[in-house]
Amino acid sequence: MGRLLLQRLGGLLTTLFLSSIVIFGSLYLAPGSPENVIFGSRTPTAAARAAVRHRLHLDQPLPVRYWDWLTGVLHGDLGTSMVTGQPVADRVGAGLGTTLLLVLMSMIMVLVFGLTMGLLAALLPGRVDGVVNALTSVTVTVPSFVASALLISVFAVQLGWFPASGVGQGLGGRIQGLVLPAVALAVLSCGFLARVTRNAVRDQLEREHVQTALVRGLPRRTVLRSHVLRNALPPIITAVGLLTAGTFASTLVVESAFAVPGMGQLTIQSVAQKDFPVVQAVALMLVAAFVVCNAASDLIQAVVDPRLREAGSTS
Amino acid sequence: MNSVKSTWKRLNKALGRSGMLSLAFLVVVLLAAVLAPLVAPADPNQSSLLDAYAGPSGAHLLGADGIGRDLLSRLIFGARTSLLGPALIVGVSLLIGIPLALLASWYGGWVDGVVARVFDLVYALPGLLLAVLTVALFGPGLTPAVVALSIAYIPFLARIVRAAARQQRVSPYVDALAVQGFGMLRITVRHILRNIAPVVVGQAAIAFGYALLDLASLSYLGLAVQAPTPDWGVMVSDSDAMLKGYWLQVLAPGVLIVLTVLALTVLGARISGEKPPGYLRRRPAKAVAAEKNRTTVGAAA
Amino acid sequence: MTAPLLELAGLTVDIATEDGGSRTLLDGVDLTLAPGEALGLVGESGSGKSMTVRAITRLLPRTATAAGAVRFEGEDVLTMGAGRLRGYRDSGVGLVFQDPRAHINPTRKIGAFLIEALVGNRKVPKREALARAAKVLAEVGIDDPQRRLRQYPHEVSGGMLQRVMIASVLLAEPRLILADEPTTALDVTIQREVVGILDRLRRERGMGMVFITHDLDLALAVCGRVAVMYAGRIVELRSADTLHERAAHPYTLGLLGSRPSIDARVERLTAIPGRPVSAFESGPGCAFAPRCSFATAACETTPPTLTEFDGGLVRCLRVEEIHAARTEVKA
Amino acid sequence: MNAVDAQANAVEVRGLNKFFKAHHAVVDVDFDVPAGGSLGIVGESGSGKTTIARMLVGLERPTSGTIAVTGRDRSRPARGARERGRRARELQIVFQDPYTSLDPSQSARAAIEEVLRHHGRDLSLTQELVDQVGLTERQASARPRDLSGGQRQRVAIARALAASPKVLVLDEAVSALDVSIQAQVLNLLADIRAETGIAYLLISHDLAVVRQLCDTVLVLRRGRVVEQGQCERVLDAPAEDYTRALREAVPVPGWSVNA
Amino acid sequence: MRDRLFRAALAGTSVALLATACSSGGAANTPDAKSNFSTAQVTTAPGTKSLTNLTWSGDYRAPYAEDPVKTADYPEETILGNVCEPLIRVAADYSLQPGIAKSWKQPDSEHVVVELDPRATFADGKPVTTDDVVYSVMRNLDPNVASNYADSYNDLGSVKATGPHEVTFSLTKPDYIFDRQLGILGSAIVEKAFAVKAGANFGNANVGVMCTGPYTIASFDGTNQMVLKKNPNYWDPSHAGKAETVTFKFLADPSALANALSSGAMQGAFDLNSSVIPQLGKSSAGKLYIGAPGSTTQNIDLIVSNFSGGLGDARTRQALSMALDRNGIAKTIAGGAADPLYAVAGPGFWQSSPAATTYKAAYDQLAAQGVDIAGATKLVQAAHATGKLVTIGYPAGNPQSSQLAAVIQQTGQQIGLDIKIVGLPDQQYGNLFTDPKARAAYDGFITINYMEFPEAATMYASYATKSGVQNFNGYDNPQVQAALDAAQGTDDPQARAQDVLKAQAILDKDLPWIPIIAPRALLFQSKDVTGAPLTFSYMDNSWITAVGAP
Repeated sequence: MGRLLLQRLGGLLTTLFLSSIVIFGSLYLAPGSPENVIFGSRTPTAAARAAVRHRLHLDQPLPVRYWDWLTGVLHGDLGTSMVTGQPVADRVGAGLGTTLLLVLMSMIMVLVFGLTMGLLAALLPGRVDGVVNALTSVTVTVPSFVASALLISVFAVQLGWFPASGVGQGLGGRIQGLVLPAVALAVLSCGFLARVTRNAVRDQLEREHVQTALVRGLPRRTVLRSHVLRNALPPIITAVGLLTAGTFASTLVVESAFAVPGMGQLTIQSVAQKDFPVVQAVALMLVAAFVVCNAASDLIQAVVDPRLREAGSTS
Repeated sequence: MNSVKSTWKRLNKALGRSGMLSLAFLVVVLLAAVLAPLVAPADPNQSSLLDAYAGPSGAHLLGADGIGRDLLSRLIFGARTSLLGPALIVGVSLLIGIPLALLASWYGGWVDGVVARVFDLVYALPGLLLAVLTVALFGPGLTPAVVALSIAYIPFLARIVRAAARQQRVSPYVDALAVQGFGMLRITVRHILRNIAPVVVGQAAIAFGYALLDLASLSYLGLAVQAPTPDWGVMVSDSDAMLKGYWLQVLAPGVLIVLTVLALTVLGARISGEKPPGYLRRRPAKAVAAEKNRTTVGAAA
Repeated sequence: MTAPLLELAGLTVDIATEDGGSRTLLDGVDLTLAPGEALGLVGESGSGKSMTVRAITRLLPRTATAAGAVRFEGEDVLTMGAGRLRGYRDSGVGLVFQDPRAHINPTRKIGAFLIEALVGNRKVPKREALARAAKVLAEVGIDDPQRRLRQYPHEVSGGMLQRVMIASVLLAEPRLILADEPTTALDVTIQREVVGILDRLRRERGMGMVFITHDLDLALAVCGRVAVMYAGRIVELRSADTLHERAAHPYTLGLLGSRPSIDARVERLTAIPGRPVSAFESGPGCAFAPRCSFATAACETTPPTLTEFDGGLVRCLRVEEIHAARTEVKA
Repeated sequence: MNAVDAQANAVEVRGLNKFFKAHHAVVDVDFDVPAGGSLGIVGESGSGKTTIARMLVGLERPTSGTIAVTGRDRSRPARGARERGRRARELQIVFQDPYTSLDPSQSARAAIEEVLRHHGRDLSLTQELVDQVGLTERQASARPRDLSGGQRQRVAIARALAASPKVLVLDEAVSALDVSIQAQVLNLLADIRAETGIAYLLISHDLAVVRQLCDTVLVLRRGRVVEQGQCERVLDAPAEDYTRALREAVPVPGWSVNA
Repeated sequence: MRDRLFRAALAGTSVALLATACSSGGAANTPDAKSNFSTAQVTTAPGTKSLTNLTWSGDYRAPYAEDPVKTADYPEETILGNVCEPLIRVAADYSLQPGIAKSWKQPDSEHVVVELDPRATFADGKPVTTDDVVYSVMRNLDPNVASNYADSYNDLGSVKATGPHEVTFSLTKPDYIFDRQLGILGSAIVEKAFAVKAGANFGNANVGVMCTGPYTIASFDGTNQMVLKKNPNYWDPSHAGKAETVTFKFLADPSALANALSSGAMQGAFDLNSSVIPQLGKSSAGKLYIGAPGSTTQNIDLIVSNFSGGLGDARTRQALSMALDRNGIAKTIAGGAADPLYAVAGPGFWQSSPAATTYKAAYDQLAAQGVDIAGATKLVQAAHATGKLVTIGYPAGNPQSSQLAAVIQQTGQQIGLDIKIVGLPDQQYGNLFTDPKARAAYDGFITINYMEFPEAATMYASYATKSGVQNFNGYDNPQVQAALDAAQGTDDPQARAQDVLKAQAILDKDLPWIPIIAPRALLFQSKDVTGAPLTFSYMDNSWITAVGAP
């Protein structure tokens, strides 16, 4: 278990390191220069451009800048926004809470509805299964932006129950503002999780060891709890990990649709502005979220299934 | 005649009712895309300000958009860009992913390790993020988006191909062929690939659906296909129409996206003949598979 | 004669197929088992021997329907209420499967598996249950039972796991053990030990046993009586010590001739042509007729019944003639 | 009978060793299979018998030792298609599991023809092989999923014979079959050997099967040779305790479970 | 549901130009004539009561910096004038009013003398000195600052303190429009000591600025909101703010903004997208104001980027211009919140001028020409341009621009031109304005242009003179050059109008830019606030002081 933990941690850091090189390198090799944003439509004098490039350290060679950035990060300094001159950590920090709250709300919905639907479908074959199956078949194909459009038109514009965009003040206001975006994020994932849950539970129900438990006279409830559900957990956990990670990525779309001031919007904005230190930080945080979600799901699985505890059991 | 009938019967049996419906729908969409200039009632870019937001009528079967372009025609032409992008993405990722996956599964060992590691790394980058970053590099457009998503989809498909090929690879029939002196290339292409073809085709169909979603999301964000090119994702982003209450403008392309992806996933699952959606099988339950004892053949009916 | 522990009367199992039809897997199986008796059930694939075990525990696939009766101590298992069924499964019957690895939850420790039923069904305190489990593990020949209790199934060998499975059945102290090919996946030396333990403990505790195997010689060694099944029916039922000499059904004879002997090489094995079939594949007459060298036209159309012959039960129309012919040849 | 030089050994194995990481799977194994002869390798799981078979056919590489088939060394991996083809024509294998040892998308006929074509043999031999293993026309054209286990194993045998090898390795080739089918296949194998003079190397855990099909036997335990000799001698009068234990564990009439 | 996420940050090109002036001596310290707007047209009812907080739209993105001269776009220009006042104040009707500059005069065409208000102090209480003014102006010419208003001072010879409260600007060319440059953010006065100390970090969100305005920046998170706080010690009590704090929020999405406004989460916004008119028009939370024709200097044009391609022949350009259904475009694409535009410097540039009647007479003639498809087709044929490929770029992120591009394409088809339209992402679109190579691929591109102050001469000079910063196509016509030079050197508005119209007449034939429509000012105010201007004067100005509770 300890070895597995170390191995996953090592993999996480390696992935982050390699990703940072890829992201850093590719951003700065891109055509067009970040200082153009600052000059707007006017053509600056060569002297002014040189001065700005110097101020933004754009006149240094790429490896030097990467090294500076890396040492900065290791000292807890994510750099300075090229556009606003703020510490990147401040800019990222402002949206991070909102995005985390959004992802959390969405995943709670996904867990509640996805698991419930999946369990119902698995345990009640026939009509309930059919209905859930039909429902999830459709929801797994509804992209978050289509869901956003629908939700806004019905719940914000027609019914006026929730704000169509932006979030309010305080935790209450934030939660209220994030309900629709969270639902938009959850639609696809719910169906996804329901299907995975259904199939995982079905798979376990057909397993021989479940027959053993039944044939030993154990109550159905006990068998479900300690054999079927417990053993169905690994694929469900994998799915939750993947979905959480995917939800982070989808915030790019949904935060734009609902004007949620979070990391997703910051990413899109910073990309548009070529505010590279911010893009780099946000992209890496998204990658980290992805990797952490996957690593966490691996570890939780290892807790559930002792066979996965030996390090390197997955490739 | 007879063979047509039997092929039809076999298809029907293999795909089931939902699969056949999906196939029929996809054929219609594909035909519409290919024959767009013939079937579309109007030029999708022909605007007439007089018809702005005209309701459904004889002239415009589904009405017209904000600058009087025929909605139906835009939907039909939109199928072209909406399908072309995902087709390219799936094509490219199969072209690169299949050989890599086959190599990895054939040689195993460190080759497999390196390939799996690279897949993991790419897999760690969310496709959407990769695409957004690529757009930051090259500017918005179908090409950068397709390139980025192709890269993101390589591990998506290659992992499945690798797992399926691995299963074949350890099958004694592959050993038997090797003992017969057949080379790796011939065995992988003529036997392994042929046997995993349903899985590959099915998963490719599912990946096609998800690539369509991702690409539409990017177009919606204004990062892939650009207005005024008719494209379903772009059409959903018509906030103008939404604000003014012309829902059909936004919902029609949205529904088309959903239906197409639905058909693709249903068909894909049917073709690959698997119960849980394959895209979730990030790591096939290896431990479980390995544990499964070799049951004595014919132990029970 | 005491009341039978287990009685199957006309047990028939059909399973619904995807296209809406149904397939017969068991066709009118009659059997009785006295308390403390060991009965062998022998057959090839499709013979229905595993389905018989499942029917006895009412562990049938969801789409299967059972007709006839399975009476345990006089009570019909097929019509028991849920509570009674649980009680029957808890203390009436114990099942040892062929593949312990698949039949023991791989995510829980061996100890948890062993005491689960005791703690869950009989409210035995956990500590006491564990002590009992350790004791039974020792009885089935497992060293250091305390350590084994803390191990996971994947950490022990297949032979060891089969002993754990047997221990789990013994812990429940059932009156009937159903052993479904319990040693098929094991090496012969391990098989011998496991079968030995099973046999010894069964005798000591006076439990009845239905022992299912494809290995006729093994069944004969373990059981008092042996039923040979073919295509969902019992074709011959005979006491173990007389089967080798008195086997009367052509299929039983074929089985005996098919097995190569360890003691001598025969010029040619007397193989049965064709392949074993399932009940639903068989024609209106004798299911074995297509493979039988003695079959006549009548065999193809008239279903034989299980009738008394030479101290056993045989399902063959021509049993008398065949017997006569064989004795002639022998003589 | 066939004109095989009775003096030459079809297979000669000397000092064979195989390590899997720290696990010593095969330890200093020597044996010969005479041309046209039949050797049985017996052992329980983990005895290394299958590893030996895989090294013989080139699916594993020996850690040390030599393997020669019809006098030609094959302890190193084959280089090039020609060498691979030649080795294939020397020695073939039939695997245990009939359900996975055939390409599910290939009919028996197609599988046999593919091999014949590969070795440059006449395609008309297909029918001969189909008849030889006792497959009907319909069975020969069917996909594996429409065949029973025994029929599949016949296909696998035909496919192996299509290369016209001098030696056939039978890796538990009958142990997964129903008793009545096992007898058919054993008879078939005996017939083939009688007709073609091919040498067999039978890997099995089943002493009775070995006795039925083999002239000589080699008992393997944890990678080491325990005992080796004529079948009658080894089985009827084992010199080693392990061999005796193995033999006594087999249920026979009058066998008692509590030894 | 989104659109201006990638709104061309550069679509609105702010232009501030030098002009020459002739020597008609001592100018007034107050605007020489009243505006032609009625009061009702230029502003909403002034707020009377104070507010604790005002939440306003800071436009589509957060400012890039707090430094008033670093970037010039809607967000910066909407907000920063309230913090950093320019020397001269601009009223809602665009008239120049005393501010830090108590008065100013032009003794000759090449000198402007400014008298500072001795009361003026910075937010930290320190008085505004001539030194601060000189420093602030000279910052525009410092490459390290990289001022966006550097062009405004291209022809500044020197700026010197000529008295305790007097600063004299010496120009290298005659210019009577120079005072206008003192009313925009380029001349925002910053405290020298503070700026020098802050160095390159001046204006960064965590360092801030030190200016004289009625508000100071209380907080700015760089992304979502900027909070301004009333300056309690503001030096000019008559111009003090009514709201204690002002929160600017930045919503890229017009519908998001509309929803925020109609739900009361935000109290006001300028620069609304016309797509929200139906929703906000019905809103009960407040009122949507549509400014008068010519209420802004914004103009939407097709810029011809080279004279060698499909639009090379003036007749082709005339034909395209003749065929454009400007009325239809204004009504449909701009939702009625725009007017057809027949000259690039339309009413927005002269409505407030004393010479408005002169300008209008000429403009009405242009307007009267009407749409003439047949005539246009003939012109295209005459130019042998039928079937020629014309490539036009537009900012892809902006739906109105794409719709407009589609209409232009359609119009081209009607008159025999094969127009290809290319939606360009921000960066590429922005490059069109700065990189001649990027422009070379296109025959023209669509722009939404604006100037911070209404002056037709300056607008025309920006694209039709050799040195014009927006002369993207190398247009060079001596007659136009001469007329515009003359206009810039003329103090009398009427005489200047004559010169401008001379140039305009030629430009209407040559059409280096083809005018299309002029958006009007759009303003939404919730019921509980009032006082915001209905003209473009909010740009660069301390407009919040007028906003309060009704």
